[in-house]
Amino acid sequence: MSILLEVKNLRKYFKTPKGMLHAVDGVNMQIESGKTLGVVGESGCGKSTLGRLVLHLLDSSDGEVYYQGNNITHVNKKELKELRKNMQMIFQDPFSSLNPRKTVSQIIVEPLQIYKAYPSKKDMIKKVYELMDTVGLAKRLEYSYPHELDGGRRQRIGIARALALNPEFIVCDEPVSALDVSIQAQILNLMQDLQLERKLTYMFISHDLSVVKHVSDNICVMYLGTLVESCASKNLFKNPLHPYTKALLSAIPVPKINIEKKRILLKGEISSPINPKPGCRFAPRCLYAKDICTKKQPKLIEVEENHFVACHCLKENNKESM
Amino acid sequence: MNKNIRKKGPWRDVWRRLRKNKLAMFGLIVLILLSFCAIFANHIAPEGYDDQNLSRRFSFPNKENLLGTDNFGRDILSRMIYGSRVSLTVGFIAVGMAVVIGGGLGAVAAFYGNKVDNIIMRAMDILLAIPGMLLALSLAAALGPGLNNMMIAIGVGNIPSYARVVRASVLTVKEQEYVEAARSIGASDFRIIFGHIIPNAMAPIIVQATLGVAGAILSAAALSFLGLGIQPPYPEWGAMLSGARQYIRDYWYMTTFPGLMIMITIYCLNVLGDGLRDALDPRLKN
Amino acid sequence: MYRYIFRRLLMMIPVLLGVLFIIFVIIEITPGDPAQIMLGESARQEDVLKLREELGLNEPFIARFFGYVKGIVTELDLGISYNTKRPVTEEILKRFPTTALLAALSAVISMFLGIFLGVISATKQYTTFDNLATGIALFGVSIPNFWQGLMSIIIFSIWLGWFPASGSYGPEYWVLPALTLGTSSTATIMRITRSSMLEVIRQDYIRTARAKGQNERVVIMKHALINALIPVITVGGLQFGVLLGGSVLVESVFAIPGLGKYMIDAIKQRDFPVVQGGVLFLAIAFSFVNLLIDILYSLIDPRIKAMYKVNKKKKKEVAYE
Amino acid sequence: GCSSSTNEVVKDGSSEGEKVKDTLIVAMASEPSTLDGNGKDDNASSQVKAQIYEGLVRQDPQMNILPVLAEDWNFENDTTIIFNIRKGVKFQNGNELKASDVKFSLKRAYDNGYAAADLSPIDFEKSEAVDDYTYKMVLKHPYAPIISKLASSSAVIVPQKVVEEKGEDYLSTNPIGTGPYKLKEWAQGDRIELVKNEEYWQETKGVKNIVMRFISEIANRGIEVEIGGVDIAYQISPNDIERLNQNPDVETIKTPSLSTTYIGFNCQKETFKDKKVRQAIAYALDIDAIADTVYFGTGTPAKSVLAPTVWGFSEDVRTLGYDPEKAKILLEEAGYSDGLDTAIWVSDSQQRIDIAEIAQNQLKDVGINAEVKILEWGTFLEKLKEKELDIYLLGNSVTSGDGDELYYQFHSESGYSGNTAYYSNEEIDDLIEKSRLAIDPDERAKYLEEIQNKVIEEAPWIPVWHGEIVTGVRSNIEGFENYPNENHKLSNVHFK
Amino acid sequence: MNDSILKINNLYIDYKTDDGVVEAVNDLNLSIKKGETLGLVGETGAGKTTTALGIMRLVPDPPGEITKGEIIFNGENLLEKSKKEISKIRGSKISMIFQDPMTSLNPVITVGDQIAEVIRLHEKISKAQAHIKAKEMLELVGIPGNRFSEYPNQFSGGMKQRVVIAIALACSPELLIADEPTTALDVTIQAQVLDLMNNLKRDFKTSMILITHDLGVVAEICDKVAIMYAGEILEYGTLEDIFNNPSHPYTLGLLGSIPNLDEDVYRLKPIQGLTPDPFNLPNGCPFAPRCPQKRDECDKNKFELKAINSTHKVRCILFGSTKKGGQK
Ligand SMILES: Nc1ncnc2c1ncn2[C@@H]1O[C@H](COP(=O)(O)OP(=O)(O)OP(=O)(O)O)[C@@H](O)[C@H]1O
Ligand SMILES: Nc1ncnc2c1ncn2[C@@H]1O[C@H](COP(=O)(O)OP(=O)(O)OP(=O)(O)O)[C@@H](O)[C@H]1O
Ligand SMILES: [Mg+2]
Ligand SMILES: [Mg+2]
Ligand code: NI
Repeated sequence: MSILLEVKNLRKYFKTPKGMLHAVDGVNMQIESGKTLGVVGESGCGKSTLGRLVLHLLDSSDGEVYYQGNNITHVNKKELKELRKNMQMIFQDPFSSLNPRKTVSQIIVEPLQIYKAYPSKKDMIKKVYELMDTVGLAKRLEYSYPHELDGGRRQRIGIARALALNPEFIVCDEPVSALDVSIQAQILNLMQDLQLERKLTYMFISHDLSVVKHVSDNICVMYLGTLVESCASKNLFKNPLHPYTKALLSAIPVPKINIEKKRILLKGEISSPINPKPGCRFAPRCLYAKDICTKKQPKLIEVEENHFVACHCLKENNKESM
Repeated sequence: MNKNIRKKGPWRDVWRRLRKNKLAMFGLIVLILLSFCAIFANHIAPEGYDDQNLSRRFSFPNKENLLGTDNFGRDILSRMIYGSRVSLTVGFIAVGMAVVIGGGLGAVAAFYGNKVDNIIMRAMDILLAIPGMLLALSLAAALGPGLNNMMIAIGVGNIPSYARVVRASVLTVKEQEYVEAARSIGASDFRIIFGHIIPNAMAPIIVQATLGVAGAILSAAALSFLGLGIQPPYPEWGAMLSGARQYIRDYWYMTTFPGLMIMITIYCLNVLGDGLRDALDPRLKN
Repeated sequence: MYRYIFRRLLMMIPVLLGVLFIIFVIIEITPGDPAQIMLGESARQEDVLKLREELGLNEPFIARFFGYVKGIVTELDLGISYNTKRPVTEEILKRFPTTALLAALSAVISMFLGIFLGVISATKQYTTFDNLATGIALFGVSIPNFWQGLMSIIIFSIWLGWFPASGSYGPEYWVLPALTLGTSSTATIMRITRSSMLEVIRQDYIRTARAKGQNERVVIMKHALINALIPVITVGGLQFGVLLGGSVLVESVFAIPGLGKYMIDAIKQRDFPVVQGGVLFLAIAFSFVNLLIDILYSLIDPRIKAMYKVNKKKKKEVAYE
Repeated sequence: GCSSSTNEVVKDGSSEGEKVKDTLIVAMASEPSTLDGNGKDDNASSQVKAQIYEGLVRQDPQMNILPVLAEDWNFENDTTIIFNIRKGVKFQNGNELKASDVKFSLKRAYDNGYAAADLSPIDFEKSEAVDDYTYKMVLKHPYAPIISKLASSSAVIVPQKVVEEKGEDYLSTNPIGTGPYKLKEWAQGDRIELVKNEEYWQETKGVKNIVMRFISEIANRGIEVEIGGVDIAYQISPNDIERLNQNPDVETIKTPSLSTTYIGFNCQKETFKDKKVRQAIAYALDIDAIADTVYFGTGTPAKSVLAPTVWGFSEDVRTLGYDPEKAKILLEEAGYSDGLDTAIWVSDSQQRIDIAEIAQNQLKDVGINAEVKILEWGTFLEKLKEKELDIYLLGNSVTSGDGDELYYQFHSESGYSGNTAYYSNEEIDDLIEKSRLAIDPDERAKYLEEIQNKVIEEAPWIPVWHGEIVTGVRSNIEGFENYPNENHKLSNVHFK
Repeated sequence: MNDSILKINNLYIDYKTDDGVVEAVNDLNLSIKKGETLGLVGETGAGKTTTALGIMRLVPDPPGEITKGEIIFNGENLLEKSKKEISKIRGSKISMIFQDPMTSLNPVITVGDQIAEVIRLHEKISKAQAHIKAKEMLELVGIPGNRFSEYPNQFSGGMKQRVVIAIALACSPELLIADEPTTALDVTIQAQVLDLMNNLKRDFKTSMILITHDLGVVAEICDKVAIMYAGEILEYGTLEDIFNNPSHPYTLGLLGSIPNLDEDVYRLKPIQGLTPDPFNLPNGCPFAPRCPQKRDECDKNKFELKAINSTHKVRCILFGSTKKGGQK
């Protein structure tokens, strides 16, 4: 298995009136070709920003992005346009990510028009029908507007648009979090089928751990712009090492009764990413925080094969599991 | 519900929605009638616009001259019909120009932000501070009199307000996810601005523009006195209105009808504008 | 906040310089010789030339521009009116308060009336009152100022004798001009208030207020209106600018000694120092109105206030780790 | 009734309480630009200054010359005049008027440019104040109308000392004259308040206070005098006259003015170099109809280039008359049988625009296609100076009331820009020069008549209308008279 | 049945829009006992919020209208009360927490004043006293009292939701309706808020209707569950009934759609199809078009809720529920 995408020490700071906002702050990760990398974290921890950086929808402040071994951190407009063919995105909000004034077919055909993928209009339309069929949209909907459709169908439009140029890699930014469970399941199944069929590589962003677990091969857990843990999907749930990951896992309400769950209640909320204090970002909420945690930012260390954790106090906190 | 959604493009859809709005349709029909009058003025008007007859000055509306005659004994109705040509042209083209240029500038300012925004908007502030009369005078001097130059003068004066409105509206639309989606499929800035942002930022522009037409028609009158606009005897509503102000007490019909015409036009434009704003927004049902 | 205000004031400088420069250019290309206009059409050529020399019109364009700017910067001097030989600053300061008062009165009237009607219209959406108010508002926008002015003089001064026809010698003199000037703004503000209120009424926090058991009137006045005011203030501010600039016709119809009419006369007379000074003055006034509106925003809306608050301590720590 | 002792205090019965009415409110059309006696002499400035300042002489409403600050004068020879200055006249600052002030003021008026045309024949080098009460004026050449020129509104006497001490611009806001009223307050943009000069050298019947309001909207002046907001309103719109006359509380006072509105030709344009074209146009226009339509019967359709009130006007001038057929023939002769394209330029006065519109319509009948082009006044003036106009509309007011002013308008080398037609005709030049040197009134009158006839025939101008001054006056006002030069004196106006 | 605090009988709520009539709530029957928590579960558009607004008498009118039924609160029919009477009940006896904390608070009024407002409305106490009480409420939900005079924008999402809860509980209501109170929050914050609500409910002995689409949340704090679909209740029972013995095919489908944290399933088993068009509800069982076990009658007839044990009711032909009589 080859590595399709690699991110090294990626940073993105936004200038805000109140100061520098560290949205993504030194993230390292890799995605293998044909696999799914899940990215989880709470709202505002920089998941979407990371996805956008990878796709060059935002310019990074620092760090590098490699695609198929090529450094694509700095590309010109033309190269970028070429790249976009291979890298696409599915957005979180199936309503606001579709132009309300365009019909379904207009939305799907737009990438084809931009890349002049087909010389004749007829072929283009044919391709649109094909795509609609692929994602399970009935042909009769071609002239409908997004608002006339339900969330699931809207999300299918977004997927069709992303697939139009036959990309290899798709960033899925919370593609199902706005959907009802029954529809969510339909979309997840569709995405899985497409991945198999087209050998797609996904970067799957979500805050819902159960969904991420369901779709991903590997999972990165983010906290306030930094990676705190990265691990193979199965292993993470069996053996979470970072205190944040543990809290996160325990907080998920499970639709089962009579199972005794030990809930780790975190104090406070995710703090402001503006001019963050030095040290471990999670320290203010960490139940085990020590002096060092507020002084030095922990490095991401490989503690077992393919399992990376950034925490100063691993040994003390995880005696049994290590 | 689904059966009649088939087989029709987006414009038909707008039309379908617009048709449901009775008030807007009323406005549209009146405006179409007015345009019709303007285009075929020479066939419709009972008399020429310059048929003076000093012996029947200031006739009260009567069978022969339905709306009376003016101080030179010209038929007011005929002059109003001819006048619709200039007034409508000026109103629409001047405002159209201001919308296009001002809107474009505002959109660019909002889209690129920072320096570009600052430069454009400061330039707009400067333009806003220049008195319209002075601007018109110098434009008249630089370009010479005439209908086109009058429209330019009015248009230029209106640019800043449209730039502001569009900028504000684009700023909100710009944050929508579909703009980012467009970028992610490799759309150019041009395509994003004109294909995605502007159509969605249109509602406030439509409202502002419909109001603006009124102002344009009225400014036209003022400008013709500075040598910029259409010159007499060719009629124009605004000029008819302000030219007759000295007779307002004795011959009320001389000012009332042109004034009424302006008001009706603006009213129709506004209800149509409101209707269009709603119709153009597929999210709003009804 | 102070920082912000300071920055805004700094930003005014290039704008004002730009305004001045454009005005100079415009004056340069506008036909009409002040000396000739002053001396009349049958003056002697040598007198015209002499006067041009005296007025400094023979200096090169750039020299005049920089001289003027220097005068402003070094001694706040806007020059001397060609026509009256009095300092421009003095002339403007005599007239500006009148125009400002007129504009302010109209603004107050149109704000109160517009907001009042707008709120009722919005809370009674699609009722007869709503349709009627909207209709009247639309007509209000399309009535030409001078026509309305003359008509109201005829009706209220001549026929009814309620108000004086012209002048500005007491409160009763201001009623007709302020109403005339304010009509179109009232209409505009009414429409904005209505749409803004309709938007706000649908918000969740209105539902929250109702769920508290609050009665409807309080919900509208306390919870909805304040939130709906923000766009209204924006437009109101712009309208104030329009009122300041648009008072010319009303000033001349009602013989009110304001800046608007004075400026127009100055333009006609090619009294360049007055034109330059007046435009500069109005530009400054506009800028201050805008600034005031922004400050008003932040008073009404704590969200906006938060944006201006720059935490100085944090500023120092910007260092990238 | 006029009880000279108590006329200042008149009780206004209509108002509750015993309000004393000693203030006269006058509505004028615009604001003065200066109150400096020798300064700019625009209409409004002159109308106020007429109450504050006085010159050596003045004209009465019938255009007779009356002595004012000069008690009398006599011609030592054709070019030397001795003026005896009135003794005991005090400026409003208390200083006494001296001959030196006269010398100073006349020179100043000349230098300022506003009375330059009127005073140009004076040789200021040689003129002098012989003693405190004698002023010797020396002319460069014999010049008969000089006395009437001294009545010019800018040729008034100001205190030399004040100007020299306080600077040239001082008087513009702090007028000091010898007149019956002095400035109390100038509320800029709104009104000027005058108060009676108690030290005035002459007894007057005027009221104590005069307020002169600036009401630019013509309709509003009519309204104000109608509803009693003002007592006197200058420059009433012609179409308001009838309504005002029906109102028992108001009367309108009409007086022929010194002005003539005319259609002029740019005689340096190829088309209008040809006398036949100019004449054709004159024949094509029905002047009577135009004047009547535009001015609602005020004033008179023009008979000459001089108004009837001007000295030198002659009833015997032969106008060309209305004759479209003749116009067509002339056009054909001039080579315009297929019609002629030209333009009528007009500045932004509604009446002149109206004239242009009717003229355009009438010209159409003889095959002349004239565009009407409206220009703002300043631009109009500039284009006029640059000889860019074709046919244009202007007015000419002979403020001195003497026909000698034809010199400025029709002499090819007068040096004044009053020759708006850029007309040059040796014969006329010659006649004008002769008229100027003539001293004998009859001889001058003959020359002037000849000039007028010649000008009408040559038609560089087509006179359209002789103006009329219309003032609205409340019926309880007594003693108001129109002055043909519009600088109405209010010193004897009082309430009944 | 004296201990039931709220009883809804045959409630119908319609939205009459220009495009047609949305029958948002159809023949809804519910009852809640004192101190009990009922979970109202369903997908988007099921009519959950409408039901809640119906109880509060806050259904936006127009276009909404309560067409039929009764809502008995403490023995009195709320639908028969005057506006004034209902105002007195709102906020004091019944309160509601809305879905989105970001927009449920008035941005231009301090949080303290917003809490004090409801207190002053229903309790005759002075302003100062109301402020003191509001501060106490803030502290009760875990926010320092000194943040009393801050504006909502200075609070994070979780804190805003706490403020909303404080407002709802300020007058110790007998019934609390929470409309998706945690949907907009992050999991860790959701855990905190749910914990808080659990504690408060226990302390105040409040009955509660918890509206949600997350079965996990239901499992955590509810006593009873009602599964709602297209304005109707399809299944109703205790937690055990629903989670251990889910009976209606829709409930089964819902449970099958959720990715499971404990087991690895490769594919999920979603319900096919989409929720019905609200303007055009099926004549028969609303779930019939998507139902894997549909029978012919399902398309034609509506069914009664049938009790399958003392606490568990299902509205499905499979459980022998009978045609609705008299209706239509
Ligand atoms: N264009 C921007 N300008 C300034 N700040 C931004 C911008 N975009 C994102 N941020 C900030 O960066 C941080 C990370 O945002 P991001 O959208 O990546 O979070 P996220 O993990 O995707 O959150 P969510 O789950 O809510 O989507 C947030 O604090 C956000 O406010
Ligand atoms: N104001 C309204 N006008 C018209 N239809 C409405 C209105 N409010 C709700 N509806 C419709 O009523 C039905 C029920 O809506 P409701 O909001 O009660 O659903 P919900 O179960 O709360 O959904 P969600 O989970 O999305 O909050 C939906 O079909 C909705 O479209
Ligand atoms: Mg995100
Ligand atoms: Mg809901
Ligand atoms: Ni740590």
